[in-house]
Amino acid sequence: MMDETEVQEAEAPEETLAESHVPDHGEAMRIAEALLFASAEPLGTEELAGRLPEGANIEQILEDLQELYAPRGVNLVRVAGKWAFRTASDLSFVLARDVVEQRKLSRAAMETLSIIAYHQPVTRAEIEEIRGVATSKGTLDLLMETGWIRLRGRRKVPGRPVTYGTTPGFLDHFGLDAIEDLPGLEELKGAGFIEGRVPSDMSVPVPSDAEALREDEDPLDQDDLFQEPLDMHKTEMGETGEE
Amino acid sequence: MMDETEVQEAEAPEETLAESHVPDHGEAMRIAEALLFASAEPLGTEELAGRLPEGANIEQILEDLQELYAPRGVNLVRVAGKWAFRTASDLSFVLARDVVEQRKLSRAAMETLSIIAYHQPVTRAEIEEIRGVATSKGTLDLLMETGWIRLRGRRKVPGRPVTYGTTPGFLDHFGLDAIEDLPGLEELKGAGFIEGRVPSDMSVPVPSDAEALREDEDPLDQDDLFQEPLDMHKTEMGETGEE
Amino acid sequence: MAKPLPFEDVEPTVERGEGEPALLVDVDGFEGPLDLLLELARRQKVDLHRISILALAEQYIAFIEAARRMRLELAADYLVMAAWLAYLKSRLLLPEPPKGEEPSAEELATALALRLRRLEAIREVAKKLGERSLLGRDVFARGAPEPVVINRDARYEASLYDLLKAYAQQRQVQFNSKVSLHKRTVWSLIDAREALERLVGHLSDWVTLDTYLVEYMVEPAMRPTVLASALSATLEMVREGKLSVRQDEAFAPVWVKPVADPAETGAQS
Repeated sequence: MMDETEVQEAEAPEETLAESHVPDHGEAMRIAEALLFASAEPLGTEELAGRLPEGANIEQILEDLQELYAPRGVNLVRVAGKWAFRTASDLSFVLARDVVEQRKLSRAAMETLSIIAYHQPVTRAEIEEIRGVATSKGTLDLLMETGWIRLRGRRKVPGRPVTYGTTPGFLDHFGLDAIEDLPGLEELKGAGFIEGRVPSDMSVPVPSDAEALREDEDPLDQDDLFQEPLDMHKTEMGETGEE
Repeated sequence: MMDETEVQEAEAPEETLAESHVPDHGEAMRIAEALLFASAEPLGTEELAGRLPEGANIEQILEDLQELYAPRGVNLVRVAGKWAFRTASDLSFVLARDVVEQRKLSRAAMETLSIIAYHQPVTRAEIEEIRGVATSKGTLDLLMETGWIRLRGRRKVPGRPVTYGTTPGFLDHFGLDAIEDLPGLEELKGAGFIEGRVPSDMSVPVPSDAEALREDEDPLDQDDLFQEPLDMHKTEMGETGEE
Repeated sequence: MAKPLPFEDVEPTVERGEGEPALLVDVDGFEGPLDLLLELARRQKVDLHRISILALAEQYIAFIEAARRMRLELAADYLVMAAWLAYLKSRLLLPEPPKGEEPSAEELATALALRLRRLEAIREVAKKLGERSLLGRDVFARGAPEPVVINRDARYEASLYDLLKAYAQQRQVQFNSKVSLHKRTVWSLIDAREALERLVGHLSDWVTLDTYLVEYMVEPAMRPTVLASALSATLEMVREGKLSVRQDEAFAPVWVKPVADPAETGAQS
């Protein structure tokens, strides 16, 4: 027993995920954990970095946390380019009971939302073109209300129709890191359904929810912002949070 | 990197708390974790038990979870006999956000400050005498809040009014090396701050913010220090900055 | 184009004056003619790439006619589509005229097929999107987010320029206004009385009042008020029996002397 103790002391220090890298990596991980856990909203890398100790390796911390939580009931996921803890998706069956009457989108609304997501920036006329039926104002209003779509700008064509796009809240709700992660996007592109709309000499023929307007978009008029203050507010919240 | 991988693989399998006891103890732990995370309210033992798989050992699960999260940035805590995840108490600082609000001083405050700077040590009555208007308590409180002025002492006259002076923080903010660097009458004229006819009997005192009390000043009473704890604190902060 | 289409006379009967297009019949729950066409195309049980537009057009027209026989009110959209399909059908059946400006019937048919495939594709992805693990349905965010405590720290901003300007301006203004509104300094009766009581304690013989008051009259402006108040106070103290006062002639100095007996009490100051 006695001689064993000496050997024990000479043992190499435990190598855990937390204790490697910089001296206070473990502490930085705890802080990141606390921040992410406490917040209902996803946090951006910069937001996190600003609150972590000087010199913390934010990428490594997030990677380690993601690994640490991967087998747990709560996972660290990347949504809309930000980080958030979410309950593990395989446990939805236990949690579904908590859902306070999740309003299900109508098929028309879901289709309209999809068209906006995959074809953004897109005008109402273009949505109707694809669906072959008039889109009621109610559908767009409802989608605006969800906070998943926003008015982007106005297309530089006669009539200057408003263009629609998705918000970071859309990505968050559908568990997408970026708009490029939309399911089936590659197939749609492959079939030429995305390219079809954009003139070949125009910008990249992929959906974009980027903040910056496209070449064929004008900024919204001041009036547009006042017409739907609630919606615009939501969108802006999501956007500013990105920084 | 390459050679490291081999070593990693040879590592002993991780012994986690989750895999012990009943076959699905780990799964029950995950469920409890998700439930506790997603719940808006702390959950009671019975509430949890009702949602966990049949036969789950709720006490053991909670104990294991508590142990699992004890060293982490988020802890499982018991509140009012129920259970909830909470940010580790030693990390509460990370949830505090400091917002710096830039505020401009009112003209009254600016004038009062300048009189204190030039005429210190000066009493409120003297400030009022120079300004020709009553000085509100709010103005002086606000100036105390800036950390630029401090209570110096009490004038040895009936009523023992408090004397005000500037702090090192004042010099710091206004980029002055010493209070004596405040321009005199001639310099003020030269710089165009005083225009037109200057009254012959108008003079500008040579200010002094010396630490030592003047002959006509008594030290502050003990009470003065406690009356305005916040302000005194700030003032002291400013002073320590000098060292 | 050539012959009158069977639906042209139907269209005007469709109610639209009410401004309530939603009330018009949604044929069997189809969302518009394109949706109906897509459903019919699916019934061909072939790949949409190889769909026969001609067959599709015939099926659509037959469907609409059946609906009309059942006296269903059809939304204008459906009738317009039926008319267009009838036109397309006739174009497809007739020999193609020499290439003109208009797109050929083949091109129109291809465009329609493409539209159907595009609608089908977007339906597909919409379904996939809805099948994802949705936040609030399948995955959940923190139920009780811990609020961020906001510590507001007011930082005051002021420049040396502002400071000097504020000082110089008010001093100048104050000086100028002081000249015009000169404050009257008054030696009050109380002041005079206090000074006299001190005087009484030190005196044993006659002294002119002026000699004693000289220190209070350094400023010439103070002279009248000091004299007036001192004299009043003197007379008051005479009445109380604390002082004796005499004046040798008009405008001569006023002499005062404490009354002997109560001298001790007067000495207190």
